Amino acid sequence: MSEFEPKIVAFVCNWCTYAGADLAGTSRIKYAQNVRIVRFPCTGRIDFMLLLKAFEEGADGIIVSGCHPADCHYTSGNYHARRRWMVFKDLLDFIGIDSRRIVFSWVSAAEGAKWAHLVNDTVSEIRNLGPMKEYKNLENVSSNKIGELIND
Amino acid sequence: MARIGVFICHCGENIASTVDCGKVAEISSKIPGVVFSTDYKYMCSDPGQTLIKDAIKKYKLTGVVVGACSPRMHEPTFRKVVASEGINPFFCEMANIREHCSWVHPKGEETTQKAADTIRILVEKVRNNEPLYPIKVPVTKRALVIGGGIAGIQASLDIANAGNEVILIEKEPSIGGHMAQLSETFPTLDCSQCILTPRMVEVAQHPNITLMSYSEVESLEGFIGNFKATIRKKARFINEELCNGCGDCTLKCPIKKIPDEFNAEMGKRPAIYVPFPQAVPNKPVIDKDNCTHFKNGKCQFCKTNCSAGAIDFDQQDQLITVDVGAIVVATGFTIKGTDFFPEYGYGKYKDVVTGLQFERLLSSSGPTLGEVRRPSDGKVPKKVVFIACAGSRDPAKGIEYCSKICCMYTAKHAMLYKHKVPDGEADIFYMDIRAGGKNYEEFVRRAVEEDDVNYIRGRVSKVYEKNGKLIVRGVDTLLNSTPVEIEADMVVLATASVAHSDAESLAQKLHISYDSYNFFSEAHPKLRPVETNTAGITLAGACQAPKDIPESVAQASAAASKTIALFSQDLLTREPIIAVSNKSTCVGCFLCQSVCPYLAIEREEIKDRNGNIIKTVASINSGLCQGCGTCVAFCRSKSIDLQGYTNNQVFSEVSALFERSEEYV
Amino acid sequence: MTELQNIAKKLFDDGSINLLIGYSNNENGGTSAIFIDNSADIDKLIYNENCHQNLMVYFQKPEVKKFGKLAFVVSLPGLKSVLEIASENQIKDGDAYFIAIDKDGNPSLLQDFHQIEDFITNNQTKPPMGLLKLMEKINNMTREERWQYWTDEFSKCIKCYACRSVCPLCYCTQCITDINIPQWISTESSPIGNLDWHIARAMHLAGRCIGCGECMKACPVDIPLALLTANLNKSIAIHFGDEPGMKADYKYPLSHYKLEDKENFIR
Amino acid sequence: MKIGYFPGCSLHGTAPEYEASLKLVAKAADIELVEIEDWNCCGATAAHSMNRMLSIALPARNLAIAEKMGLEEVVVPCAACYSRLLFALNEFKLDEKVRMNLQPIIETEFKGNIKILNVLDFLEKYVMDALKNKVDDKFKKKAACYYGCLLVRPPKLTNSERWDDPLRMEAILKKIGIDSIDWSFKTECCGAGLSIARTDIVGKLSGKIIEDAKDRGADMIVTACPMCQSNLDMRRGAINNYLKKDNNIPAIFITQLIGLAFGYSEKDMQFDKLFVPISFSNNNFSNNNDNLKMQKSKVKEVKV
Amino acid sequence: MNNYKLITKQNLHSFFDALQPKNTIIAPKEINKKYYFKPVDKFEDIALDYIQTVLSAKSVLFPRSDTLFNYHRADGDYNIDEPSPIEKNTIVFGMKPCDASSFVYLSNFFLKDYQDKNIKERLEKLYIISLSCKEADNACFCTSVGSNPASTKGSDLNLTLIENDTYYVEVVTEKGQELINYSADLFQDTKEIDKSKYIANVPQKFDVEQAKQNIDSIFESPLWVKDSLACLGCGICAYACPTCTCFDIQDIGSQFNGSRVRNWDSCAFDLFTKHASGHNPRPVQSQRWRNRIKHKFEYSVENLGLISCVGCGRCIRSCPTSMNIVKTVQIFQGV
Repeated sequence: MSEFEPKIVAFVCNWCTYAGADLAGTSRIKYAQNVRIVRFPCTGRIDFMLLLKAFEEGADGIIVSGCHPADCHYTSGNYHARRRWMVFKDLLDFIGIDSRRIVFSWVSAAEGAKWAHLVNDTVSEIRNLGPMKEYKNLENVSSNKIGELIND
Repeated sequence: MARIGVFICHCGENIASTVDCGKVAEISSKIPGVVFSTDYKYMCSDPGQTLIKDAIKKYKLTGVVVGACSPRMHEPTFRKVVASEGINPFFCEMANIREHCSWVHPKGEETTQKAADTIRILVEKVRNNEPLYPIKVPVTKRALVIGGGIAGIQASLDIANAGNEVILIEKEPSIGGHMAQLSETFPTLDCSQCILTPRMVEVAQHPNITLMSYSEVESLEGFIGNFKATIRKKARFINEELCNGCGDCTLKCPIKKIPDEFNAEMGKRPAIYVPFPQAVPNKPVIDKDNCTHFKNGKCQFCKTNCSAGAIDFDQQDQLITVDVGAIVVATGFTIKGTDFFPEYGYGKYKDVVTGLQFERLLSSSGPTLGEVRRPSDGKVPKKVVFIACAGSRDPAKGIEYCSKICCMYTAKHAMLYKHKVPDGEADIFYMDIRAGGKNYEEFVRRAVEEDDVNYIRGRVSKVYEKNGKLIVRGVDTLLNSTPVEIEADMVVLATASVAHSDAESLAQKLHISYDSYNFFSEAHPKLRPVETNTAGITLAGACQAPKDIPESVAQASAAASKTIALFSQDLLTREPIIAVSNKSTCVGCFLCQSVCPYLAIEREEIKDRNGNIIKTVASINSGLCQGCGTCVAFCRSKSIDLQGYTNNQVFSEVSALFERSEEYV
Repeated sequence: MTELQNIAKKLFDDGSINLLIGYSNNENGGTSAIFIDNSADIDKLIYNENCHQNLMVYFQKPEVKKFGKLAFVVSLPGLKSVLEIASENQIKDGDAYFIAIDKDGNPSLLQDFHQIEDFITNNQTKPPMGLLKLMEKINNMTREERWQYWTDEFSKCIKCYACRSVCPLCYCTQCITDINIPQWISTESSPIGNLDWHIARAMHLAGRCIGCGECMKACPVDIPLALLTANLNKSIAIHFGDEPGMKADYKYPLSHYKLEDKENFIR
Repeated sequence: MKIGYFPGCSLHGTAPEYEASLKLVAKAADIELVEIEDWNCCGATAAHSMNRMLSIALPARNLAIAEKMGLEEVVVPCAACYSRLLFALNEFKLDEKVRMNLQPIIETEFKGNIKILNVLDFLEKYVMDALKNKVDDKFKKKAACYYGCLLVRPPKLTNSERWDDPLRMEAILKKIGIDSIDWSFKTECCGAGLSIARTDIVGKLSGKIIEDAKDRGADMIVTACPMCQSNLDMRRGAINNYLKKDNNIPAIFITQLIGLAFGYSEKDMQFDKLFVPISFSNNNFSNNNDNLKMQKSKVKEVKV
Repeated sequence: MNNYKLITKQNLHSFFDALQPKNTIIAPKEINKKYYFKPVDKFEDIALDYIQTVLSAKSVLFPRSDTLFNYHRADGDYNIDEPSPIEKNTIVFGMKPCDASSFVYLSNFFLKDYQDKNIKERLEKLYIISLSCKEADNACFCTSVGSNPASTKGSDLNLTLIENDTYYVEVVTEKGQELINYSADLFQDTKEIDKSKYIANVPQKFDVEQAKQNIDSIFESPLWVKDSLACLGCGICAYACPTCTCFDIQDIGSQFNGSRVRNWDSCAFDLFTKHASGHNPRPVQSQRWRNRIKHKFEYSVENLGLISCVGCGRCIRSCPTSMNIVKTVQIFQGV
């Protein structure tokens, strides 16, 4: 199998980063194909449980990006998101999930090039980190083999 | 079970050149719930739209996913198509396989697979979408126009003439903006005051327009149709009702020496002043910082001289809150001062002036009553050098754009100077002459041929003062780049037009976006030049980008037409993307209320039959909620959900992210 | 009659309460909650250092509320949880009386949040050293070791939700675990399901948990749950300087922001 | 306090008085100037007009040696050398390829975290606070501060704010009681390297500078660059025959004045080395006698 | 075939080694001063001197999360894949007699009418070696519910420690004999011994028959409320209890692949009886506690003729709010 191709999901806000990605498109800036984008009205809307679900579904890296501080279309969505991610990152570090796999950034509607760089940098960083083995080893289906009956 | 139709657009070659649309349609047809999947060259075209309509009828579709361009572009188009067939428009979603896929990735299997994945993600979303109906919101049929320049005046008149109330606020003591400071205007050289003053008077006398000069926006809340603006009416220390504008007070003020803003610091004004003779409102204002009364509390000259008793030293700033339905931002521009230019002496030389200052010298209401006299010694300059593109088109100075109007007003300045000083010599150092407007080029030719203005194509490297003369060292690139040194009596810099210093803070107060030069950003450069990304707020004039008077007036009327269109319906239909709370599971911790930027969440008491309170829960005011969803992500018991982006919808999108297609091949 | 019983008796006698929730010895040698609705059983009321259960959890229970005016015997953690749920509009001033037991064991009657705040500030207890040492040990582990440690711990979880039921801050009638559209947290006791549950619980308690440690004591399989919230509260104190359970008008750190919040981890 | 010192060819060659005054000033402010061992030529204009890598390697080697000697800062009195070293350090920091193939060329490890000071930085940072007394008032002279080009440009590298009308020297001289005139040729070109090949051009360019300083009543021109000083001073002949009259306004180094302020004698400051002499006895200052009054000359277009 | 044997502790070790290779052996293991049933492969790991484990061994038969089947979507349709059959037999080595008797209830409950495939297969491959109780604590009340510390009900083999290192073995069923045959020589025959003096003394706490009369009859009563005020509705008592058999079946996964899983459930949970409409027939905790008691002492007797409580005392020991089933029954006995 050729080199490991990381699967990256990008949770982006509609007003800034999604429009920035559109601009990268209109300016035909080429970047890596590993990213699947999910659109939200605001970074404030991105629930931390969705990041866990993304890892469970096989994501190796996650990009969370929205408007720069003071640019939020809803004035404070990104401020709240910023605090939430600070705490969530500490929790993941403590539990041992590699928080380098989650890339937080601000990309405005005018920063098409920054979006392309962000994607390319994330893909290469995650490629160095390798697949997200933490989740892949946790087999999802419950074990009903007698041997491990009491969740050893 | 959902019956979903998938429609893949080729967008001519834009998508088909790198994405195998046929294969994507084929892969998508295998997704459970997809009963029809096809691809077509132009989905947004009429035949494309009819293709969707027929498919809806034939396959009795309940949901549609269109794989094409960005939803920010054609989502309304396809939602209208779906609605026309009786399906709730929110059962139609767009998958962005152009800007986010075909345009940014090379042709190949991986790109096609990414397109298929993007479609599948949106199919999962549509499967869980719910029908939503537009929210009807009352519209306050009153407009707020910020900025009383020609753009603000024009917008106010248009909106008011359409029968709507307008509140026009202006930061300076009088409306008129920069146009009032001009002597004559290109290309017709008709006197600026003569064409502007009637409009200013019309504004002042218009029954529908409330003029609030010397006032600024303090804060803005609410949303389209229901803005609540708080305006700070700065204290003028003049009671406007009593004052009859006789101006006696300005004559008696002992302070005479304050450089006045209207004349771009060329002239002097007293501490209590009327900016210019034709000021509207023609009421003076006391400059608090320079007035000795506010320093030592004793001087009362103006008060004693006021026959109408209109002077009131303890007047305070007033904060007035008004309900408005739409806002036109027409705050205009300013220009760079001579101190911005190291090579021209950092503003050290008095006879190096800006275009606006020279305009004031030319103006009959100017400090020199129209005679062109040098600021240093008052002599009539025999040799004037004009330097175009001072600061503009200069990346090293951080201003890359062309300020658009300087070529024309520099030609005008030279022409007017020659009219006033026939034996004078006017040289203009220029890079290119940009005279693209109607009769503009002819105007410049007239300057060259009739008034023999000497155009030298080249940049000026340095201006320095020597024995009372200004030595201008430049180059003439049309005479094989020989260096040129002119001993000039006066140098006029056509300095760059830039945004006001407080433009950024105003943008943040109004939640509208602005570019890196602090000019306000239009929603779309080509198709929506006067609207902003914030619904209900439009732009007019130079606050959006440097432009001349004709364009500002045109934009003002355009912004007015947008506002009038908004006011034409009593009820404004709003996107139903708002939050909804589940009152049975909410435990009233009100974490949501503390994060809502629009204060859209209220406390509702649930009472039992005999009136005692069982619990207080969160309830969403559908008028105020803008649908940002921050509360939804914060609610621990998931008792609030955002219509259009419900927890289940985004969760199903994430679940479908990486399901490989071979699952169901 | 101990000092505690005197106070209780006075409350009953002047009719200001209908139910007193305190501690008493139980049949198998430990101490547990006792619900006294008349002054007869006051003699069963006791307090010693192994009365650790956080009785404030009963404030939300419908059948306890039905009794009307309540009084609680509370230790310091209990008092802190009063202020925390007060800051979340679950309890108002005067909803209940609190007989607070200070460091050296003597009770005092507190009636409003102001008194509680003062009581807490001058009765600061030293942090649980055992917990902090274990947290230190874990923080010094490498990331892989931490992951291994926590997956082993979480794999023991049988999702009996005792940690949720003994916590006074888990008062939601519908918990995120009860939602199946969408199924945020899988219902089975699988490595993934357990991980989601414990991350969600920690995040929901971040900046709120006052560290009474009841969750850890209630867990039948001894998962060190209090570690998660203690570590989060430590980093929140560092980032934003807030500490829960000190003030009734406490501003939940995650729902307020400052413009100059640190963001060096954002690109 | 040890500071690295890179003399460059001028300070050991045509401008010994600049080095002497600098060293004495440093000693007075108890700063030890540690000359970089086995320093090599900075490449000046020759290198960067021939080969980019060479123009970076030459100065980089000096910096690498300075770094190895444990020096954190190095003062470079000559403006040309200052510009070359600054340029090399900047290229080193920005350009990946330079960092890679510099190593084999200079054969010494270079990390690039050394700071480069020009003489004004050095005076402002280390000398001016140590200097309390003023030049005695019998030395009532007006200075024309001449910066030349490389001391202030390119602004991005030298990060000087008022790079077209700098005021740093004026401020320094003010501290030692010397007033400066406001003139417009502070950063005009003196003709630099053309001094040898095309002395006539130097005559014209430096002539304009001398003329403007004289017209505005300056008694002396103060410089901080050996090349400018040599053109303004040594080429006075060419200047005078360009201006068609004798101008004997002297051109001296700023460090010489600072030396006087520290109390060193004129001999220590080697004022005797000047082509156009300067004298300090109070009023028989040679260049203000009347017979040489300048007529008002009209600056006409000069055809080359 | 003599059903009474003796075996020295040493031989018991080699008997274990004989059993171990071909069977999965589950036994009580000590983890920081608490005992849990865990798979063991070394005799030393087994803790033989324990009073009771935290969680019961019912998960040998009825695991916390039991995958009934997996499904995945292929060529346009859904495919069901049954869980893989169990190869090895399972031996629970060192279970207490009360737990052993709970398996009688479990087999009766699960195989009453519908034959649950997973459980049936596990039951056939299950061998129970019980160990009579040397000591008990005041949470034990097996004697009050018709059992005793040396009961052989439900066991295949019953060991009782008589002298300090010999065990008196009773072969109760053929399965027991099968186990013996692994290495019969390790055992010496003996005649029946009266075990009563080697076992713990568990005083009887209540007369279950008399208590039942009140439990069966009293439904609406403040007694239930007063007694259950401390209960917070967690799931420990049901999950730890060897005879609590309620479960909830869920489909876990996406429309592409996943599995149908049977999870433990507890009547103490609010969600246990909540209707889709939101209505809950048992909205408050006292009704749920009442249901727990009545199920064990009234409803299961009506349905299966067996009291579904074996007196192991786990619910008493692990309840975070010290609810006590014995106290409740005593209250209703005394009413």
